[in-house]
Amino acid sequence: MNKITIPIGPHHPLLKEPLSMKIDIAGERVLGASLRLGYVHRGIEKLALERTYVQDVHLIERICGICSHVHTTTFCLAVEALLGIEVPPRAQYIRALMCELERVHSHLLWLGILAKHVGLETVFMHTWHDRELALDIMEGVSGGRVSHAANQIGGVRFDLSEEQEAMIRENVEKLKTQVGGVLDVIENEPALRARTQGVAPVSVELIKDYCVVGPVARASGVDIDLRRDDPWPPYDQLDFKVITLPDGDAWARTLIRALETRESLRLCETIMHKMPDGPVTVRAPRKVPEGEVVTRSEAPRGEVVYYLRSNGSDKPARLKVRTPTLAVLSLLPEQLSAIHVADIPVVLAGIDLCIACADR
Amino acid sequence: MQFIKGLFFLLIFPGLSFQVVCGLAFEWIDRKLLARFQRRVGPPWYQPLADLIKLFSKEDIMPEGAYDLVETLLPLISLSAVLTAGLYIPIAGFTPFSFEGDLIVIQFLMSVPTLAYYLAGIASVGIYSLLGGGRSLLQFFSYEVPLLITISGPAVMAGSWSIAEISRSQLDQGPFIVFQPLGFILAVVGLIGKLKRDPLDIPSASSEVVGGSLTEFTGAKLGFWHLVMNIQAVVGIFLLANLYLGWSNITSPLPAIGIFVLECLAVVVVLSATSAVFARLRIDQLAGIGWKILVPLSLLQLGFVILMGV
Amino acid sequence: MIRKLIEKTYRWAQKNSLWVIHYNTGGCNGCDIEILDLLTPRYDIERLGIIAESSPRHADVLLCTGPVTLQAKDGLWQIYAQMPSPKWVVAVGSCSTTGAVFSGSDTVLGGVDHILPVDIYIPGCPVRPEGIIEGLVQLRERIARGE
Amino acid sequence: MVNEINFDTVIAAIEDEIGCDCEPYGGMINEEALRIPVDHLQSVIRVLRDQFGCYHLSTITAQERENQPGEVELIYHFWQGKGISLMISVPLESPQVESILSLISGADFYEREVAELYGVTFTGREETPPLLLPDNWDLGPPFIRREETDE
Repeated sequence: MNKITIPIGPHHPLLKEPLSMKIDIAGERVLGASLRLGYVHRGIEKLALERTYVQDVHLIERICGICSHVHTTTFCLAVEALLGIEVPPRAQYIRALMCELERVHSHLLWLGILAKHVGLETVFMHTWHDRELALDIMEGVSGGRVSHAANQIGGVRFDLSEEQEAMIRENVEKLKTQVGGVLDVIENEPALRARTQGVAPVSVELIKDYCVVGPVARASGVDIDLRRDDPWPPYDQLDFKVITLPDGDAWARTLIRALETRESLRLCETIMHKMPDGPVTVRAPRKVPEGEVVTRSEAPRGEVVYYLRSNGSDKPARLKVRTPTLAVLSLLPEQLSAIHVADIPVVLAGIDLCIACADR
Repeated sequence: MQFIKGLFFLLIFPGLSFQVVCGLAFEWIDRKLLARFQRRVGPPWYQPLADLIKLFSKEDIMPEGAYDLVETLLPLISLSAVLTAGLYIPIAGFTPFSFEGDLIVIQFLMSVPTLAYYLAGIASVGIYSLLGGGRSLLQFFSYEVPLLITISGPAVMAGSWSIAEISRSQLDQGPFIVFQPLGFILAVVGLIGKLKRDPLDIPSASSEVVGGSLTEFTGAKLGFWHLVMNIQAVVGIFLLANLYLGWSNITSPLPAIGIFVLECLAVVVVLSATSAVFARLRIDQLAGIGWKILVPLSLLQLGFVILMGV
Repeated sequence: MIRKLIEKTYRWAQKNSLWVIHYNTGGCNGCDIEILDLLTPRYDIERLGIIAESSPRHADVLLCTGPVTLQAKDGLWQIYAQMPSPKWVVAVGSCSTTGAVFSGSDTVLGGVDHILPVDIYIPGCPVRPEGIIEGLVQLRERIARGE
Repeated sequence: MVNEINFDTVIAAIEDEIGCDCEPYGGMINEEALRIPVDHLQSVIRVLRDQFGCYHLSTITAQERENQPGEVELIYHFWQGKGISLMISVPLESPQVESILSLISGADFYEREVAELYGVTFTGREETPPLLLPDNWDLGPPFIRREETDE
């Protein structure tokens, strides 16, 4: 069988963002793949060194449009650790609430796109219609649908009034019922299972060897979740279930995200229930004393790592961002070998790529 | 006089303009229904017309290295094939050209666009067109055989190969869908495969092969291809309405037309519903289902019809 | 006289049937998900006759998002060249309009108008779906007027 | 649940493995940092992985410190319940580090990124095309170009 190479080029309906892949196939079987990133590399780590900490919060928010809040939260945690200031508990709870809402909206977005690539246009439309509720909450609270500018060094930029809290509770309730609908589509829709069951299984050794994080690792049975293992403040007082599935194929990766969405919604409720009163922010000096810090948090796609070094001025000396998609991407060529050509969309969508995160 | 009558039949009534109007109406109803299934509003009524005219107004780009004469002729050939197929189908009982065996001719003419689709894939030398063309042939074998077998079911029951005869014989025996419900379902699946519609749109799946064979087509040629797809759908629906839902030629013309329109709308609703609900199968899964499930079922159905008829 | 009539119907058809293709040249995908939001039930641009197409050959309007990075530059030019004329370019979001927060980086060129002739600029970071619809409606009126 | 590691036992195990003593670097908040000589990198990682089951390499940070001119510092961030980092420094003129791809295949993208942005060459792995920088990039590693950035 002659070997031909399909270029999944910078522009392809399968990819929302530019990524070029060379997939060599023989007949209908895929042999291997090679990746080329860099189309979205804006040199953010270098740009961050030329701006003050306050300006950096806005720059960091534009690393990735879907998980922008997790990035700013981790960055602010790093700076606050260097400054040694204590963020008021209410601000921590609001940060956790926005993180969980962002996980809901990111997972629902991804579930819709996977359904779109498998041919289920209707599920894509309904999932994204439900996702609008999550965006309504975030817009009602922070004014921004996608990037919310919620964080500032020392706390959060807004407070929750009575009506806003009522609106959040009501919308979260509505979201729970609608996500239930999406869940039973995924669990007992025969065609979706036929397309994803047993496709590109990933073993635990592979996950550990490639240091994969997030839902992809949990779908193969590796039980890591930074919200429980290395929590920042509000998460240690909240109890929630970390879901892992044994078989680790494309269907497990689909189901785990749906289950995590429901778990996040339950977490939103407990956060709203335990939300303390008090101030929302504390004054933070402009100059950060010298020091280094590493902070980690759980983005919708996995572990985000921030390394920050300051030299006493109001500009960072070195900032290193490691986003989860970079870890998951190194597994892609491994996953793509020995699958069916028609399975490429399912595998590619299965990893929930966020190239803007990976390229920085 | 005969010539003018023939010209009228050819160009106006069951011929070109009637089928184009039906094709555009079908596309609008289909997209509107699909949108309503997805809680959306859907396009305005004149949308298919606007799409068609816009495509004709676009510039015509040919990828260098492609065989442009072949690429311009293919859509025209398949358009003429589908239009002639539409001539033989009785519309609400009225059929100017009908002869013994026109069911077979229609089946052949309806398969010409699929082969033209494959040749278009080869002619426009892109990687995605090659893939799309190859897949359309792979899919052709898995739905065409069961379709032919199930279509011959009503022919056996009516004892004749002319569609007009088949639909007229349903007067005394009652509509064949009552006797052959399984046949109707298999015919719908075959039609979906032939039209490359949603559950079986593997050759033109945008996420795998971008545009299938039509990736390189622009402007007027693409417009013709869309027209071919629509008219092929309309002819297929008329065929199913005549073979299985025979109520339309019971009484005098006026209520017959009303019933015929209702039958066609029913088939369209069935098509749109299946395209909204089902996911796209993999090409090997489709081939597996085609030969392991569809063919035995259609043989079973045919055997049952023959036994019952004798 | 006939020529004017044909011209008018062409313009009417192009106004009512805009086929859109979207290409991200380095943005943070905030605007991209808002563009995808347009297809969903709440905003539903199909009622304006606008469909998202996957092949540049079938498209009339190129929606660009993100500041043009050096690596994505020639990909952008290839797509624009593949589209049959008459074609239009819409710069969606502040990044593709001026390079916004990423301007000044060594690997970023800036706005899309460094490379392509842009018809409509839609500011916003990220731009709201209503903003994109407003931009597309203005593009339709401009087509109807015949620019 | 991920088992917590006691950092002192780690230092003890590493020291008797590679012979020379390595002093912990206390300056990093939330992480236990350890400065180790360059050529012992592979054996230390093997110790961490086999004896303590610490397999998860979060990332590799490359940087230049003002108080150590002419040196590029690489920090390997591991994670096992809490962060553990190994710090090595290489001369700026000819930065050479042995690749750990054979031990941890997940380090591939991190090494290629550091190679491009800081010009560090990783020995023991095949040459790979650029990962993040554009194809026609001829201005050298962005973080090292001192003269351009000051203008």
